[in-house]
This record gives sequence, C-alpha cells and structure tokens, in this order.
Amino acid sequence: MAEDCNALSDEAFRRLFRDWVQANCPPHLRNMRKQRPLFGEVADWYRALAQKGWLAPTWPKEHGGMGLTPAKHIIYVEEWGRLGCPRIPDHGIGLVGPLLIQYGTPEQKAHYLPRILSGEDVWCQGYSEPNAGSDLASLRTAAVREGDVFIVNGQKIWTTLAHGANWMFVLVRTDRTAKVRQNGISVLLLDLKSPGVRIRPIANLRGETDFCEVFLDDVRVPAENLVGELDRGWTVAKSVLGHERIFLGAPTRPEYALGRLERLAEARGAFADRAFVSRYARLRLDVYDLASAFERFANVLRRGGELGADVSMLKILATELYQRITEEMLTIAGEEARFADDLEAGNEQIDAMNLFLDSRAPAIFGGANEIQKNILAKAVLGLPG
Amino acid sequence: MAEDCNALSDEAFRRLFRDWVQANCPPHLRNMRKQRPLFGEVADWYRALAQKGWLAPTWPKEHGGMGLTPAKHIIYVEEWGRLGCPRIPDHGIGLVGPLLIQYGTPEQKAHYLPRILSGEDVWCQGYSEPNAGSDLASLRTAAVREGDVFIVNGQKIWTTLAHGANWMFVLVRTDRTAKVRQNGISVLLLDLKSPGVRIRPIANLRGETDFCEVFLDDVRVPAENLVGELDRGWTVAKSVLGHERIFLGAPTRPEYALGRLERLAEARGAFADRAFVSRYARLRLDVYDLASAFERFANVLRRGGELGADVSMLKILATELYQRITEEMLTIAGEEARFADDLEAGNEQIDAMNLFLDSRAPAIFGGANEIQKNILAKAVLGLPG
Amino acid sequence: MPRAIIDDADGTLALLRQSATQFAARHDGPSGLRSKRAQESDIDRQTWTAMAEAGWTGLLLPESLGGAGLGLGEQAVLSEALGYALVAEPLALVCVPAAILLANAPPSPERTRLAAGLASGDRVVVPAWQDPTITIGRDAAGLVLNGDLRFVDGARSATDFLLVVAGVEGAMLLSVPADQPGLSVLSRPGVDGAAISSLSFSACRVATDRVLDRRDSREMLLRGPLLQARLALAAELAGIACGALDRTVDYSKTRVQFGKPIASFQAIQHRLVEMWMDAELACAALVRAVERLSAGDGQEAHLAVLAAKARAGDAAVSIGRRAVHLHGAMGYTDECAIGLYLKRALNLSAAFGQPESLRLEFVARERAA
Amino acid sequence: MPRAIIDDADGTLALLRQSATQFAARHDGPSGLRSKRAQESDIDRQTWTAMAEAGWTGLLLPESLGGAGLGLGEQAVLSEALGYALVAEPLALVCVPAAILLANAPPSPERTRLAAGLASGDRVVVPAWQDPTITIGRDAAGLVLNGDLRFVDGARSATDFLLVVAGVEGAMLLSVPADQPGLSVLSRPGVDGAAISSLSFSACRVATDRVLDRRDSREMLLRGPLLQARLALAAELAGIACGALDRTVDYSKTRVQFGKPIASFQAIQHRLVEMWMDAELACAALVRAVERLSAGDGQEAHLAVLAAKARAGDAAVSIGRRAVHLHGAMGYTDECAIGLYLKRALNLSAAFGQPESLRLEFVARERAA
Repeated sequence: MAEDCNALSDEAFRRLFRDWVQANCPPHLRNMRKQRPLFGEVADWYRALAQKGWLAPTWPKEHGGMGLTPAKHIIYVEEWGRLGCPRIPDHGIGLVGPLLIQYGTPEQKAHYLPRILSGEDVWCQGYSEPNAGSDLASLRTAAVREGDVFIVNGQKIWTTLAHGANWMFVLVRTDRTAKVRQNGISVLLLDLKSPGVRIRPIANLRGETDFCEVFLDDVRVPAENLVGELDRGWTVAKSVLGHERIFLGAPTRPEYALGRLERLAEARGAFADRAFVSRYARLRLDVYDLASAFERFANVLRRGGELGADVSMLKILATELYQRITEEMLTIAGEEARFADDLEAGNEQIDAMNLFLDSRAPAIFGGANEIQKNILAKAVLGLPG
Repeated sequence: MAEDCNALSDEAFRRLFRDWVQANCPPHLRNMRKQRPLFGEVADWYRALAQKGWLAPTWPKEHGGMGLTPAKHIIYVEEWGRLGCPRIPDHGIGLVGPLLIQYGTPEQKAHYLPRILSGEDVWCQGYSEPNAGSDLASLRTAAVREGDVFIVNGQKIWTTLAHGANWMFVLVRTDRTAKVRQNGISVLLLDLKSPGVRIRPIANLRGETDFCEVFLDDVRVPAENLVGELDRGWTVAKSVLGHERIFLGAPTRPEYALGRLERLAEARGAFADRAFVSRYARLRLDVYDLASAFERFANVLRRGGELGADVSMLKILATELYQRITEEMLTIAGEEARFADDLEAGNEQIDAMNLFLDSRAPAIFGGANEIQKNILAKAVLGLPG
Repeated sequence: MPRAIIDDADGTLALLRQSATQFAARHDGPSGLRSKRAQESDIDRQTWTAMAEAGWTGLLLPESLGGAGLGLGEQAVLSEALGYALVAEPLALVCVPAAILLANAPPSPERTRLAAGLASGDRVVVPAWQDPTITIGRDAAGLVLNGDLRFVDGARSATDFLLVVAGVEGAMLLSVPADQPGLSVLSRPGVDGAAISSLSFSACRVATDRVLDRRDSREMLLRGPLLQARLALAAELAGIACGALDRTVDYSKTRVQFGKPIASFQAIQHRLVEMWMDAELACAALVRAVERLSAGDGQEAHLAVLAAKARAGDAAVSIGRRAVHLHGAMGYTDECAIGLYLKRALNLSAAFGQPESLRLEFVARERAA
Repeated sequence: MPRAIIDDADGTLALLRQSATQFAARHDGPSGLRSKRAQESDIDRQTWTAMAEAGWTGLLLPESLGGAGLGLGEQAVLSEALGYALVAEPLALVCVPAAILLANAPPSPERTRLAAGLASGDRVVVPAWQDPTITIGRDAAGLVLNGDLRFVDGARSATDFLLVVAGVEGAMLLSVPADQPGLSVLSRPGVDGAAISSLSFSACRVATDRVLDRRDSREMLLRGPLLQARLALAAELAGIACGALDRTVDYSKTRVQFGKPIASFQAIQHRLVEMWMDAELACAALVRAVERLSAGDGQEAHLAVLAAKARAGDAAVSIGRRAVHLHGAMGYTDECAIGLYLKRALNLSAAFGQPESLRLEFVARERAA
C-alpha cells in the first residue's frame, strides 16, 4: 500500500478513499443503527482497513499508520461519516497508539502497537469515575507501588465498550498528598483479564450497552506498564487529543439526522406545510453554517496552525443542533412519536426515536456543554473568576 | 362618592369601574404612545380620579383612598390597562402614600397625603445609583446629621420622571460603618426645590425622557423628613410593595402587544401563512397561559393569602413574552422593519418599532430577570449558595 | 414542588392526592414501566385491580352506573399525582374516555354491563377511535366491520372495545368483545415501554344490540370524551413535569463536582428555575382548564383544555430533556428513572394531539369565533 | 473578537482593515448616526467624500471605469470593519449595487460619467429598485415614468438615481438626475436615524440616452448587484455583531455589582459565550459566501450568500438585543452607543431581505435544484 496520500490533491484523496470504501466496507455494516458496535460485529471492516494500511490515519508510517496531515485526516473522517461506515472500537487507534508513540518506551511501542493494528488487543479508556465526571481531576482510583507492581483499587465508570475490550488505558492516583488535584495522577496499561477486575455493562436510554462500570480490587499491574512519568499522567492524558478535538464538533451527525428528517418529511408531505418549511429552513441553515464554522477551524489546520480553545464552540453547536433536528422529527411524526420503534417513510424505516434518544448523549459526554462554556468564557473571552 | 366597592361583586365592580372610565377618561389620553407621561399631560385624568375618590385604590378610606381589597385592586388595575388609560405619575400614590401611612408620623401624614391626592405634590423615587442598580444595597448617597437637618450628598439615577416631580422619596446611607450593607440606610423626604439639587433628564432608546439623573450637593433636608427609624430604611423600602408585586408580571402589556400584532397580521394577510400562524399560536398560548398563572397568584390574594417570592416568575415570563411578541411584529413587517416610525395597517397605525424598543426596558428595570432567577433559585427551590 | 391548586373546600382533593401518593409507594412507577417493556404488555393487572378497588377506573362514571361519580377536579388531582410518581397505568388514556362514552350513551343492558365491569376492574373496556379506515356493512346477523383503528392503549389487556366509527347510517358507539372472531390486535412498543396497538377488523361481525349510541358524526360522540381525556392527560403530564423537576432539584443538591453541589452553580440554578417556571405554567393552565370545563363544555372550556394539554405536554417533554441532561451520564442510563420520565412524557405529549397541533387548533377555534 | 478570516496571501486585506479602523477613529460612527437623526439626512457628505478619497465608493468598479478594481474579499473586510465601528454610510446599501449595475452595463458615455462620479465622490449615484409600481410610457422626447419605488437609501443626498424598472419593452436600467421634474422624494426616519425614502414619479420624462442597460427581466439586471449587496450587508452586519459583542464583553468586565464584575457571574459568562458563538458563526458564514461568490455566481454562491445574510442579520440583531440587556439601565439609554448597534442591526437585517425570507429562499432554491 504505497500510496503517499498526503501527496495527492484533496479531491484525489477524497475520491480514492471513497472508491475504496465503497468497494470494501461490507454493505450490511453501512449506516448501522448501533452507534458503538463491539469488535466482533465489525471485525471484517477492521481487518480490511488494517490490511490496506488505512486503519490508523494519524500514526506515523513507521508504526504502520497513514501519517496523514490534519487536512487529509479531516477528509478521511468526513468521508467515513458520509459513507455511513460503522464506528470501530477506536480507543487503541485514536488514544493509546498516539500516547504510546509520544510517551511510550521502545518496548511498549514494539509490543502494543502491532497488536492494536491486528485487532488482537481491543482497548478501552478508564477515565471517568462515579464522582469524577466533568470534574475529572477529582479521580480517586488509587495505585500503590509494591515492588515491581502497582496495586490498583477503585472504580471506573462510563468506560465505553469495556465489555468488548481486553486492555484498559487507565488514569490512577499515585500521590494522594499532591496539593494541586491535577498532580499525582499517572497512566497505566491494565490487562482486563487480570484477577480483581470486574466489568458491569450499563444499558443506556436506547437500550444498548455502550458503556460499563469497571471495578478494580487489588489488581496487580506490572510497573513497566506505566506510561510516561509517574505522577505526570494528567499532562499525558490531556495532550492526546490535539487536532482531533475538531471532530467532536464535526457536522456529520447533524447532517445525517437532517437527511433522515428530510426523508421523513418528504414521505409525509410535510414540505407542503409552510410551518414545517420555516422550522426546517432554520435547521437546514444551522447545519449549513455549522459546516462553514467547521471549515474555519479545518483551515487553521490546513495552514499548519494549531487549534485553540475556541474549537469547543463546534461541539456545543453540533450537539445542540443534533438534538433540535431529532426533536423536529418527533414533531412531524405526530401521534407516531409515541412509538419506540422506527417509522415508515415510503420504503424506508426512519429511526426517529432512536436518534432523538441518541442525541441526548453527545451534549453530556466529552465534557458537558456547560463545562465547554466555562472554558470558552475564560480562555476565549478572558472573563474573570 | 359613597360606594363601598368592596361590597360589590367582582363583576359589578368591574362594570362600575369600566363605565365610569369610559365616561370620564379623556379619549385623547387613551392608548397613549408615551408610556410615562408627565403630570401636566394627564392632569385632567388625575383630577377626575381624585374628585371621584378613585385615585388611590389601596389607601384606607380615612386617608382618602378606596381601601380596596387585593382582589378588587386587581380588577382596578386590569381594567385600567384594558381600557388604555394613561399611566399617571404614581409614585406618590403607589409608594409614598403607603409608606407614610405605615411608617409616617401623624404630622407627615396630615401634611403630605392630601397634597398627593390634590396633585400639588408630584413624587419621584430616589433608589438606584450609578453603582447600585440590581445591587441596590451598595448605595452610597450619604446623609449626615447636623443639628436639625441632614446634609445629603450623592447621586441618584434612573429616577423616573424626576423632571416632572417636586418631591423625592430618597434612600440614603446614614451609617457607613454598618457591617451588613443593608443596614445603615435611611429614608428621607426631599424637596426637589432645595438648593443643591440638579436634575438631568436622560433620553431612552425610544427618544423619550422617562428618567433622570439627580445630583445632590450639600442638600439640606429637615430632620423631621426622616421616615421611620434612622438606619432602618432598608426594611421600610422593601416593605412597601406587598401584594402589588403581582402587577410587575401582569399579562396586560403582552396582551396589548399581541392585539397590535394581530391587527398588523390581519392587515398584511399574515394569517394566511401557516408559518406565521404557527409562530403566532405559540405567542397566543403563552399569553393565555401567563394569564392563567397570573390568576393562580391573584387567587392567593383573593383567599386572603400573602404572595411569596414565587410571584417573581410572572415578571420574568411577562417581560420576555412582551419582547418576543414585538420581535414577531418586526418579522412580519419585512423590509418595513427598517423604519423608526409607525406602520400602516388598514386605517390604523401600529407602533411596532416603538413597542419593540419599549419591551427592552421591563426585563432590565425593577430587578433584572437574572436577579429574579437568583432569588427564585434560593427562595423557592432552596438551592445552595 | 409545583402543584395544581384547585378549590378544595371540603378537603376531598387533598385526601385523594394523599391516597395516590400512598398507592405509588406500594406500586412503584418506574418498575411498572420496566416490567411492561420486558413483557410487551400495556396494563399491569395487579395494579389495575388495585386501582379499581380504589374507585379510580370508574372515577368519572356516575354512581348509578357503579362509578365513583366524581368530577374533573378529582380526576385531575389523581392523574397529576400518578404522573408525579410515574405510575403509568392508562387511566387517562383508557378509563376517562371509556367512562364518558358510556355515561353519555342512552341506557341499555350492554352499557350497564360494561360500566359495572369498568368500575369494578373485572373488565378492561378500551375505547378505539383514532385514524379509522373502517367500513360498516350489514348482514342478517348485524353489522360487518372491515378496516383498522390505530393508537389504541390497553388493547392487549382489553376484554371489550368501545369503537367510535361512522358509516352511511351515521356515527355509532359499538362494543366489541376482545375475542370476537375477525378482530386482531397488532402491537408495537411505545417509547416508554407500554405497548400501543392497532385493531384490525376483517369481516368482523357485531350484533346490533352492541350499538350503544348513535349520533350524526363521530365528532359528536367524541367531543366530551376527548375533552376530558385531554384534560386528564394534561394533568398526568403536569405531574410528570413536576416529578422530573423535583427529582432533578434533589439530584443537583447532592451531586458534587468541583467541590460543590452542582445546584450551587448559577447556570444550573437558572436552568432549574426555568424548568420550575415551565412546571408552574403547566399547573396554572391545568387549573384553568379544570375550572372552565367544570363550568360547561363551550368555547371557553375547549380553549382551556387545548391550552392545558399543549402546555403540559411541552413542559413535561422539555423538562424531561433538561432533567436527563442535568443528571449527566447517569441521566443517559436506563437504570436512572429520569429517562423514564422523559419517555413517558414523550408518549403522552404525542397522545390525543401533540402540542403543535393543539396550538393550531386553539387558534383556528378562537379566530373562527 | 471574532473576525472573518479570509485568505490574504499578500496582506492587502489586513492593510484595508487597518485603514478602515483608522478611518473610524477620525469619523466616529455613533456621532455620525446621531447627527443623521437630528438632521433627517441619509449621507454625511464629509464622511462620504473621505470614503471616496480612500477609494471605497468605487471599490468594486473596474479601474477602467475609474474604480479601485478590487474584489469581494476587500469589500467584505471593509464593510465588516466599518460595521464594527458603526460607521454607517451606505456603502453596502448604495455603492455596491450601483457599482455592479454600472460595471455590468454596456459601455456608454452616461455610464462612464456616472461611474467616474461614483468613484470620485462628486456624484452620489443611488440605485432604486424595490417594490416598483412604475409604468413606462413613451412620447416624442423619450420615456415617461409614473409610479413609485420604495426603500431607497441615500435618496436625499443623491445626485443621480439608477432605476431598475420593467415595462412592455422588457427591463431596463435608467439613470435619472435627482432634480428631474416629475420626480419627488419622500423620506421617513430609519430606526437607526438615517432616512429611507420612496421615489415618486409623476409624468417624469427621461431621455432615451439615459437607458444604460436592457435585459429580459429585472431579475437579470438585479442578480449580480443583489448578490454582492447582500454579501456586503452580511459583512457589515457581522461587523456590527462583533462590535456589539466586544463592547459588551468590555462593559461586563468593568461593571461591578455585588462586589464583583458582572462578567464573573456564570449566567452572564454563558450568555456572553453564546453571543460570541453567534458572532463566530456569522463570520464563518460570511467567509464561505465570499469564497463561493468569488468562484462564480452559480447555485453554490447563491446559497452561501443567502445563508450569510440571514445568519449575520440574526446574529447582529440578537447579539444587539442581549447586549442592550447586559448593559442594564445604561443600555436602555440613548446616550449609550450599544443601543445604536441594535438599531443599525435592525435596519440592515431587514434590508434587501430579512433572515426569515432569506432562509425560505435558500430552501426553495436548494430543493428546486
């Protein structure tokens, strides 16, 4: 797979990627209702990507990645979304890989990176705790060094797809005496097959089990599984997102939902009702302008710049818009908005309620929108206190 | 004028009041564009009310008032609004009178009350200061006792109709050492003809001069003009509103604006557009339900109860609704929303822009809506700190 | 915290509210909904029987028909209290319209039988009237029905259906036993877990003595039942709104982030105040509807009921949405009851007319006058 | 703080923005509006002359016609910067459509004369095209006009009008001297103080050599000018939005209540963040429109311009409203400039298509494709 994708024009790369996906992403996996399939459900797609060398868009080529520039990466993600490819369990590729590449020892890189690409290891991310959600720095899961191992005790929650993973990248407190709460935190690689690990899946509003509680009782983690410096894990964990923060506010999800709204409206004749058209027009323009705003930040990356805190605005806008679009679907569904299951629209099924319920999540996770506004107030507007 | 209005049924009183107003309120004063006319502009109407004995609805009869129950008072205010009677300079009747009746000396009552009823004295209210708006307790205008007089220095602002008044009811700081800022405040009656008083009218967004700045430089106020106890003025000032707080959230203004919107919409054929009808329906129902909420609090008064902090919700709802109705007027005005002057609607003039600008004020004055929400959060929902 | 404040001179309403609260303590609402979802059912017979014993299934039926003979105020308080606790048996959706349909019908043995069964809980008498595509034929034995009716609550548990259908002979109220040949019930899951069904009639024969009432139009048969059902739904929705609010206020006082309960953050406080105002508005609209409809079913009552159902529906759904959000990740789990409040609100807000169409109906009606 | 970020390889745009800012320091925007209101005027000749000297009245005119020959990007940056400072001379409303109408017309001495005058500032050339009720007759001397045109900016100061009218012979672009007999100008105050006029023609005679251009329809004449004028208005509105935001952020940092600057209250912070996001969206929409229209005036450009004008109009008005509110009582005074931002936003947002109708046009256009 010797293409140098970065050398292609944006359009050529977009075409190349699209054509290959059309040919290689199994049709039954396109536009899945499930937001977060388990590894087994999408293994074919995962392996096809791996074989092509297109599994890890941002990893350097020497580690088996594509080494895409941010500009090309945006195209990769956009087309992935537009073509309805299923989300793969991506914590290994998106989170663990970049972290190990930046902070890992040569041994860690040599051991873990290939196993991510092969699908042998499926990773999950152990950040949140019952009392450390938006306020992540207050985490309490503790790791105590005893000889060659850390003994880990505590509880993680909202651990996405932990029940489908065999490894967890976990934030633990290694120094309880640190005055600043962000200090004294470390990052460990934890084998979920270790004794003392118990995983309980949690059903969500849509009746799916995307996330889990993970209980850790005297779990022994080899000391060599520490990533980066001891007590400096906060920096490690925070450094990882980089330009990828832009994707939290990508217009993909609102665009998809708007397309579903249009289908439903067409099937039900709602476009003949000016009251609907007026409300639809507002949503349509909000999606259109969100895409313009996304471009503004994408251009920063294209020009080689780095994203500032202001990129959070995209996440707020995209998540609220996704909600409003799904609310409108229920409005035009009329009495049928009473049903849990999908609505008929011509020869299609529209999962209006599924999308409505799904849209509740993004405004909460990844830093609730209120937290984003707090950050923007300080970092962008320079407001006091 | 010997009717015992309280003895009449609600409907009978409503009819009596309405008939009398129709016969006695000069037609050219009905539905005035000006929200806050000066005394001279409405003196005829003021005197007609005074002569009938209907000028001071809540004052006890022995002081020349109507002594209305809260229930009857609500009818009085509702009909006043519905019949489009002009607002009269009412600080004397609504504020100074009740305060003197409750806290005044016999001499103060004997001297001032008749002069309010005759229109000889026109009062204004000196509360706000440049740095004490929503945070009234931080006021700094100081009064220092020297023998038989207080020497007053400072500045008041947003003093409604001060340029048409000859007396000001003023909050002053008499003890700068008080630890709680609400203490050490007193109430004085200040003759605006005194040396050292300077009044500067301030134009508002609508180009009218409703309010003024009042500068006080070594103004001498006789000590006998103190109302209530020295340093206890906060209690005096706060006590006055009582059941009248309900009127801050009366549906009158939104109802009036909605009527104007309907006329404009009818004249322009907007009711044929379902997009407008859908937006109108929301506003119509908001007005309707605001009236229901107003009734809920009015019923408390009718049953002899007292209003709690929760009545503030009416003010928030009424002021925001008034704004939204006027915004819709500009929407259906289309390109004509560019004009400052009135819009033609059949054989009527609709002052859409005037109402839009006017609607900016009530959400700010009388305690900004944000302050009301702070109060509700604590007093009604019991939310912490 | 908000509640509908209805004139209650003799304290009946307070007592009724108290019994509903006690009832809810014995019949947990959220568990009830979860078990309906698991069993794909629409009525929990045990809870239903207990409600019948309390006199609630026949609350609006005249005493002469075996009912409690109570009024709208009582129904509103009951539905509100049950909504508050999320006790989701379809009293408002089923019993209220059934009771009024029967009460309005002329006397007949069939009416007497059904009314008694409804009140005692022995029979589950379920109205069906929405989206009719029914044709009514005749043969020697009586009427022959073909076609469908949609959005029927409680159909899986029904013993008898009350059909409101129209043919060339005008509109009629028919009773049809649930096991009548030619009648089939097709169910889909409601968003809150309770099944909602369609009735399908295929050459279904109904004896003429099952015709309970006749009018010129379906509208005339449905007018009273629909007004009262919408009022009861408004009450249940107002209760749901208040219940979701109170749970969220409580949660926000205990949930600590950044060293403080989240209820101490001004942005959260203002959000909660806005939710509280919406709930208060819903209660105020409900009270107006109760008062107007108690005074007669003219224009004033119609408007007030439309306003109350629209307001309560919007309040319950939008408070539900914000409540889920304020519960954070916990709110997005199926384990937390707050999501059930939102789902129940979605169901009832869309039932018998969603807010947007009710508002348009209000305006059309008011401007036509 | 938000700004339209347009590709500026050679730094032209940055320089232009800088000159506009320096210009605004010499020609105070708020005072200019107040003096227009007092004098019932629509253009301040002194400011206008200075703008002409800067090359701005003919910015979009080709150099061959005496203009600066600059493009959309430059116009957007200029209009945005002037909007930010509330320098309210009608460049976007008057010069932009005038320049495009002239640039699109075939060569003629009259076109040369008007273009030169527009660029030099010697003449004030004002397009008039809205709500026409004009009939065009003919007599020996040429054309005879009767009827009205509405919503004409700068009409009181005009030396020449550019009429876009249609008759049985098709649509035409006509120049008419402002002092032509049979033409009268009726003005009303705009909400921001600048007069807006109607032109009334009563047997007004126009020589045929004043016909500058002919097309099959008014739409064909107006297409380019309207696209570019709407784009420039979007830029000016985006600037107003950003100016109102920045003033409010500054005010909230200095205004102290309850012992703290009001900017430290979370509810205020979140409101300001929401205003900032709206301003950012307006700038992003503007940039897209500049890019699309620079690449051609097809469907993509049309949609992007409609979106930008709608977004910027809504942003400017709604930021203006919230800005007035956050300024408290001070914001409700005429003395405080923030109210002028709101009023100017109201004027321009409603000009050449209000947001609601632009959105509907967007959807109609997109769905027709």
